[in-house]
Amino acid sequence: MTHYIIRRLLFAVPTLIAISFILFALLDLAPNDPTGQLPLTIPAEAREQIRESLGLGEAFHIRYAKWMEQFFVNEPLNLIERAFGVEIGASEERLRVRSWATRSPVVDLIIERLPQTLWVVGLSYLIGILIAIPIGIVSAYRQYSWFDQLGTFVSMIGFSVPTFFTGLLAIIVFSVTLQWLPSIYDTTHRVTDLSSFWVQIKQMAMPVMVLALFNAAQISRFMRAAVLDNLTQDYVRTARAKGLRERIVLFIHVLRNSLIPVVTLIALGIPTVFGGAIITEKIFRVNGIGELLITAIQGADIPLVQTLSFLFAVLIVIFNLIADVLYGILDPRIRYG
Amino acid sequence: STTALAERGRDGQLKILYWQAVSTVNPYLSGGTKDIEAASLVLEPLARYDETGTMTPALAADIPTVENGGVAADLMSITWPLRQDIVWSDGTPFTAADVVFSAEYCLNEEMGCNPLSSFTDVTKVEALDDHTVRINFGVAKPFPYGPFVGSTSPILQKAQFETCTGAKAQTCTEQNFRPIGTGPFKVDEFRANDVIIFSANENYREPDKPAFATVTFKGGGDATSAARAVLSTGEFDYAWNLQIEPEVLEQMVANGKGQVVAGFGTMVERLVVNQTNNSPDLSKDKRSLHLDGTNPHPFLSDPAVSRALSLAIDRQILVDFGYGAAGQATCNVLPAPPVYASNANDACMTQNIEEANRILDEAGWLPGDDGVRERDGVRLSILYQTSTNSVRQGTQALIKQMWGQIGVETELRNIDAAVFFGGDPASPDTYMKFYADIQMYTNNFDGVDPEAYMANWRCSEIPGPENQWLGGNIARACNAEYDALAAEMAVTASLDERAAIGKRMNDIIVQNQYVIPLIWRARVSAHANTLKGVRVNPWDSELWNIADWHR
Amino acid sequence: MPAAQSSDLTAPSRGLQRHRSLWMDVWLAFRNHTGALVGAGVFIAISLAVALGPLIHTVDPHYLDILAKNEGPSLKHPMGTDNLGRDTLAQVLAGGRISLAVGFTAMMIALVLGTLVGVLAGYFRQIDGLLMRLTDMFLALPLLPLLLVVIMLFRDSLRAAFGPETGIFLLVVFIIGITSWMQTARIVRGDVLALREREFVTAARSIGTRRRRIITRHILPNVLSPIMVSATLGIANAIITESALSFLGLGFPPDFPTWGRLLFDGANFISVTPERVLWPGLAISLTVLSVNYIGDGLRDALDPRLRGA
Amino acid sequence: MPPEPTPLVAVENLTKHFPILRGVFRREVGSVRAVDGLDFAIHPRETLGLVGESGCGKSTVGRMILRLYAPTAGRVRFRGEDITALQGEALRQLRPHMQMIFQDPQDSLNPRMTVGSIVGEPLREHGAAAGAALRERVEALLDAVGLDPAFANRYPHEFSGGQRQRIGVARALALNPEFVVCDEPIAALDVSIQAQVVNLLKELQERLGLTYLFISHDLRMVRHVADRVAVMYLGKIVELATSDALYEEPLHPYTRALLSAVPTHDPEREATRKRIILEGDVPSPAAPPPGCRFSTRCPVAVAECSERAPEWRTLRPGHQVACHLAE
Amino acid sequence: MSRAAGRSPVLSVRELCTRFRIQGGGLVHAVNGISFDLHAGELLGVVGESGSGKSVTMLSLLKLLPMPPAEIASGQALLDGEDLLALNPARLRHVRGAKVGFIFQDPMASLNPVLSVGYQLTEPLRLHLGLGRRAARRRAAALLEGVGIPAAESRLGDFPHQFSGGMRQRVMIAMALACDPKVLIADEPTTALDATIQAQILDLLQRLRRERGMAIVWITHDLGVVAGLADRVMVMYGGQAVERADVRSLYARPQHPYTRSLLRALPKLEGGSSGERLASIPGQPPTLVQAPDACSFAPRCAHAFARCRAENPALAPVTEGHEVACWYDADAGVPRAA
Ligand SMILES: Nc1ncnc2c1ncn2[C@@H]1O[C@H](COP(=O)(O)OP(=O)(O)OP(=O)(O)O)[C@@H](O)[C@H]1O
Ligand SMILES: Nc1ncnc2c1ncn2[C@@H]1O[C@H](COP(=O)(O)OP(=O)(O)OP(=O)(O)O)[C@@H](O)[C@H]1O
Ligand SMILES: [Mg+2]
Ligand SMILES: [Mg+2]
Repeated sequence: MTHYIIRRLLFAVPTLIAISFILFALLDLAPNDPTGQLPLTIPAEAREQIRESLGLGEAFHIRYAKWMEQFFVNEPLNLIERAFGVEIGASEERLRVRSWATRSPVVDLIIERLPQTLWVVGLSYLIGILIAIPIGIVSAYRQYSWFDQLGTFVSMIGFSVPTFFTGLLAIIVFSVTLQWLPSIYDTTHRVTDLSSFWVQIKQMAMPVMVLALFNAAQISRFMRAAVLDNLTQDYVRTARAKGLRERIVLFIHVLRNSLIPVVTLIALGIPTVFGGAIITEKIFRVNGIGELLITAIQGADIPLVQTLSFLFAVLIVIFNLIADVLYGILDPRIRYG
Repeated sequence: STTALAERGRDGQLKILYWQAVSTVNPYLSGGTKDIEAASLVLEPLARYDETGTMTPALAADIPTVENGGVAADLMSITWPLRQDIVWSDGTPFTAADVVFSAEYCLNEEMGCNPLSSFTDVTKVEALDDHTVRINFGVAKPFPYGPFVGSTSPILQKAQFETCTGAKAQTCTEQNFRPIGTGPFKVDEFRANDVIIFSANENYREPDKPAFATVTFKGGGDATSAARAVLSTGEFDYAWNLQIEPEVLEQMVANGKGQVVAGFGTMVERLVVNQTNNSPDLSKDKRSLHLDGTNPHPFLSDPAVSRALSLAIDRQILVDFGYGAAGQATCNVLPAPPVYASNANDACMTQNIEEANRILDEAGWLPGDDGVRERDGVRLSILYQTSTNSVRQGTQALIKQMWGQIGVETELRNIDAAVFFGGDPASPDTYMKFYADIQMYTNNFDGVDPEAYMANWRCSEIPGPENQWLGGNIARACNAEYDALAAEMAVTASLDERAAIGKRMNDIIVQNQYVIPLIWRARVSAHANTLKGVRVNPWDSELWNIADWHR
Repeated sequence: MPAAQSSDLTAPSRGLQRHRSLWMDVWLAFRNHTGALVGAGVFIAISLAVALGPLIHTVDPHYLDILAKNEGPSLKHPMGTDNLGRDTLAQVLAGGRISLAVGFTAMMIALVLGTLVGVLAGYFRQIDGLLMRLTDMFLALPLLPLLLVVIMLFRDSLRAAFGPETGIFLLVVFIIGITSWMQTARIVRGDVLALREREFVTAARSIGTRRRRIITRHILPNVLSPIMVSATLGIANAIITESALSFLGLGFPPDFPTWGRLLFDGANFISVTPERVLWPGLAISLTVLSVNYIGDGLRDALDPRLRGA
Repeated sequence: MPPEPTPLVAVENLTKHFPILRGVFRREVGSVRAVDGLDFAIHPRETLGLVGESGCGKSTVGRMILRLYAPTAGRVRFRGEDITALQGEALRQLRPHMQMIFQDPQDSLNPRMTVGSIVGEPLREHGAAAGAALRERVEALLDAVGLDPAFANRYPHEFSGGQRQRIGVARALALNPEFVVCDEPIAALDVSIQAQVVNLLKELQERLGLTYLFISHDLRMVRHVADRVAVMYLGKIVELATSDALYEEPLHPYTRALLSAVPTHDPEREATRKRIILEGDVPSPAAPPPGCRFSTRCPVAVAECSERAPEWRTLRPGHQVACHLAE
Repeated sequence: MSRAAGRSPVLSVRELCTRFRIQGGGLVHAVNGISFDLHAGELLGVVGESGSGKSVTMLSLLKLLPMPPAEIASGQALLDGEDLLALNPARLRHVRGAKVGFIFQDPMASLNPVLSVGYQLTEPLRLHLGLGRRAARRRAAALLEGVGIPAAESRLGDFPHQFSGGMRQRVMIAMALACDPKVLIADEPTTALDATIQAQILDLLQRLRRERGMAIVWITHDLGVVAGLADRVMVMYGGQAVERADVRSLYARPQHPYTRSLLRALPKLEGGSSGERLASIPGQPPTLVQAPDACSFAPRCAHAFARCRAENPALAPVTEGHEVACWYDADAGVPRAA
């Protein structure tokens, strides 16, 4: 197992390097320029200087190397400094990846966006899981019952209707008509007491539910399939032959086995939490990381796009690994294999 | 609330929604209206325009004129007297040094100053004393109110920005995100492209203002949902730039939570008619290039064609479809201020298909087999481009159909706004490159004086590789009479004479169909019924009088 | 070889059982799956409507009848009109053609790529590692930024080569296809790995069957079931992705109706003319739903375990 | 006992080690010694039985002879010709002469091909027949194995286990092979159907003069079909003799244990019969015990057994054994 | 039968019928009126070819079949006078594992791969015997020791895949024996195992039976296996018992043509390969889609005559303790008198 993890880690490195290169190169090809937004009156030499101050104007490979250094050395150092309040080396001198649109360090922008992303997207993922797993279990256990049929239908609806539509519908119903919930998320809201907590709940309600519906739809399908698979296994019959209660058969014998693929699937989905849910964030103005990415794309803020994309790639690779490790932890056949 | 209870911050929180989120609070670094207007809560210029277009002093004690001696008789300098009672929000006094610094800040070439055009011909800015500043020009400036008038070029605090000049300006995140100002509010929290929290500036010069203790300035989303948040759900007090189909807006207003306000400035949605040949078969060094008139457009250089195109358009339909009360049909590129508005071209206000057809018939453009007019093998087939925006695409579709009625074939193309208006010299899709026959966009000018704006149509302003495509004469029209008028305007001081010249210039552009004006557009915003004191201002920041807003 | 009938080997008598083909069996099993049958019915109805509808409802979807804007349902405009006076029904029909074409073509691309990579990786051990790392890499590549660049880079050349509509169509289809083959590849590889250890593959090798034929004759038909399921999921996925692209302004040009685009454009008018979102929304959901049910049915029908020996 | 003509198949020092890859760099840390240095010969028209417990390497032997696995060491001769190193087309040309019948009749038939195309596949692959001739030949083959030729259009899942195994036999016979490896062809079948298949195999052998390597763990059935029997334990042959000799006088303790474990269907005899119950499990072929591989479970083992590997001795004419203690 | 005479059976099954509802509305009549008695300390062998309903019969007793599609149409299964088929689920659970133990064919699939062997072993102990965690573990270790797994204590934490096939089957046996059940049902427990391991397991079960006096039902399709093991044998065909007899009597004088064919199909260990053919049973087993209204073996029977195709014979005694369901008198070579 340990060997396996190490091996996977070793493979992850070239994969990430390849991805970083592809991302950097592709985005570098994009016909955009930080000086594109500058007024036309600025002379060409000044433009050139500005480009250089933003780290452009050098050969491709040097820029790539610098970017990698910024990503893997400078920014982590900055984060450590920020977290522990220490100063390591000449922190002022360190070159940072800067957004072209705001001229501020990309990492700061990302950190600013994390709380609402985690609150809304993370919570919706969690709620989605919490809804999906029981539904999946019951659907499988009572296969072809009305509950199963309904669950199948609802989850397919949840999967097939675009979130921009469900989101808008929710706003029209809950914000415009009923006036119960705010349609715009306040990212600066702080929870200090019960009433502000209530406000937070209210403002999260719609985006979280819209997303949770979508997530739950997928996970419950998987859960159902996994439980169905295991219910027909011989060991279930053995467990019953021992005189165990159905509850125990289901929750100890079947669930353990069924959760193995589902847990890894859930782990694989976690990067999407960090990636945000672009459309939902945009509709409810949650302004999380997904929104940051789409603004960056639309504004052709290449450094921000590069960094965010690569960050997602890193997360995906890491969580792929975590999913594998989880698989091993949950499944003794692999743990001791 | 009543004015009797005149106490700062008495009305609590004000919530403003700009669907384009603010990316910086330093207007010198951004040309984006959203950024400039957000900054106008904090940073103030010497003078600004009110909603009628009249210049009013802000940080200046008075508006300098030739009459009061503030503007030199030779028009080579302007001397601004500054108010003595102003302090920055950090409590330090505002002095002439700050003004001088702000000018140097922008004039530093390495810095990439956005409102650089306001500083054209400025040679030197000097502090005559602590509260007097003189701006010297290299040429005679009949209209010397470029620098520090209006919210595009406000005054920065020297103490804060001193270390942030030149190339470093770009990376001074703290300063750019939280500038210290003299305005009614100060920045408490800035989240790029998301939200800004302002709070009332305790050191603001009027003790009873602003009425709001805090301002939440939220960004993101789209115009429709922004309007919904003000008009339908009442979550926000003010929403900006609502270019939305009128029927949708009407529905929202019917909810009774707020109202829509519009202010007509100089914005004109227009078709720019390419005077040069832009055929994709041409090589890069010929395509859409003026080449001293040797590269004319195969059919748009024929005035008959472009006149017919203009006549075939029913502008009122376009207004009804996409603008409603926020637009008026127009036949001028210079519709305002009123003194400049010409009425020589009003014939185009009504659609006249027969007349258009007659003109084309007469000019020898006859319908071919497929109904498309042609002459000598040249077909009237137009590539018509604009930026991506649902109202613009609707307009495109409508115009395409109208032109179809006079036997003109149209291919539509829309380009992402960031690319279309972006300045990348390498991109073939910018409006400056103009690799199309006709393109549509809106243009206007800051303030009330059209001189710089009208100067755009001079022959020397034709974009091309030699000026990195940076000219303003997008239509690539060259008219000697026009150039002469432009030169005359630059040395004319009298408003009446300037107006006459301006009208004449407008007529030349329109009558030669370099530009086909369509709609005079208003700035449209919405505010809650409870919000009082909003005076929508098309000449300056919409939030120019936010200090007076109250409930 | 002498063909003498041995006496103690009794063969079931001739012609007792009518000959049935594999596909007949699949169809029989499929027919017993109510959900799949309803799904197939709905899907066929939608496809027929989209294919033949414009022949019956002959209104030009691009024609602007500005005087008849924002109309409710009427005989002339059964689904009403939009704010430019375009006929909603005609647009839904035209949009359906594109959405379905996008769904189908993108699915085909993803399928062919996924199957190819999966089969190669599963069958040829030497390139397995390489291909799987490649798959991992594609899985880790973020879709959106990639999209941006690809659109920026290739929009014009494609537009020049194929015209504005076909060009974007190719681009969208290509992008959706190239970013959604990985799951199929993984599933197929897993199945192929298991299949190549099956005895009938060894049997084929012992006969001297060439590798190419082993793959096409023995491996491919047996991974059909997961491929088919991927296919149905792929169609649904592509239709949804296209609509999301429209929402983000990265899809087809605005005057080019697709269901996603119609839904998105209509969304602002939801309280003015609700039909504008109702119909395209319904069309997307019904299609995705029906295709999903078809996939469920196909999976059951193609699985010999479920079909019963 | 058959006379000793030149063997049809002969293996010398036949060895197969499957590498075990471990660690970060997937280095080879050891190997599964599935087959470890076998020598034996199969004569024309005879049936050599190969018995042993699961995992002892029987299938691996069969597959190496057919060159479905490349041997790690040793050589395989077919009709006197060394085929160990044959590759590509040359190997393909050899295929028609040696065929295989598989253990699992369900698994060895492609569920998505008709019986006709399954049986016809070798003919088409080797260009032996096409079109109408092919159809005719397939029908003749089906007929020969006792299946209705009309079944050619059906699919494997429509047949019973015994019928499926006949399809497998028909496929193996399509190219008129001389040598057939039967890899547990009856293990997955019911008792009554086993008889059908075994009868068929015997009949075909007589009629076509086939030579079989009959792999099985069912000693009763091997006794019934095989002329000579080889007993394998953990990758090695421990005893090889004619079946009469082997069953009547087993020399190796393992053979004896195996034979004693075979149930008879006579309750009287069963009641009195003494079974030799071996202790423990078969060791892993990745780490076979030193010396005699059976020493860990052998009821009669002496110290020498776990130190020195017994040599391959011919104790009686045609009866070979690898045991220090065998007399 | 001498040994059981006079004593009342521990398990008495009467006229058990089990059917499966299949897709498309059809029925599979898997078990059609099986009856048998099982006495303490007795080993009953149940023999028949694949699909003859052996497993379904036994699984029906404890309702371990998936229901639906399975349904127990009729019958009784009296365990100590209590009808198992009429028990409510809660009561039934007290019988499962406690009074009746089950060993299944495939030892790998029948153990839960993600739970430790110790856990799976202690489960019935804690449930039925109310043992505490510690006590249950001690007992579990003893059980494993009892089935011949060395160092049992240390292996409790291991997972099934860490055991070899034979050891797994021993774990299964230990689990089935955990609560000292009165009846042990072994469904082909050695079919998946090698000859020498199979011998080990057979030996073990024989010993346990002697020690504990359990009643055992042993399902197999190999007549050879039960010959040395069983006291009595029941031969099944098409969901029915076609012959039931004392083991010696059955092997010495098989009555039913099916039993005879089965015996003849077995090759003999002694005698050698004389080139003679084994007797095989021609034709196919019945499809069971119809309830039997005639002898289900008739289509494959060499002795079948008109009556066989019209009437379904019931089990009838031919000698003391030997019953057969056949219209043909094999000994006499003529049809039985009506
Ligand atoms: N492809 C392979 N890679 C690694 N090890 C293998 C491979 N094939 C077989 N082995 C190992 O080689 C040994 C012998 O396997 P083989 O299949 O020849 O046994 P067998 O005697 O045929 O067993 P069975 O009766 O179960 O078929 C086993 O330990 C098996 O695990
Ligand atoms: N879930 C089911 N659905 C339909 N029919 C079934 C089901 N389970 C078993 N049967 C049928 O019931 C009959 C008896 O099956 P059973 O498993 O008892 O046979 P068996 O004698 O145990 O055979 P084997 O020796 O193969 O285990 C068979 O015809 C089988 O097809
Ligand atoms: Mg084998
Ligand atoms: Mg069974």
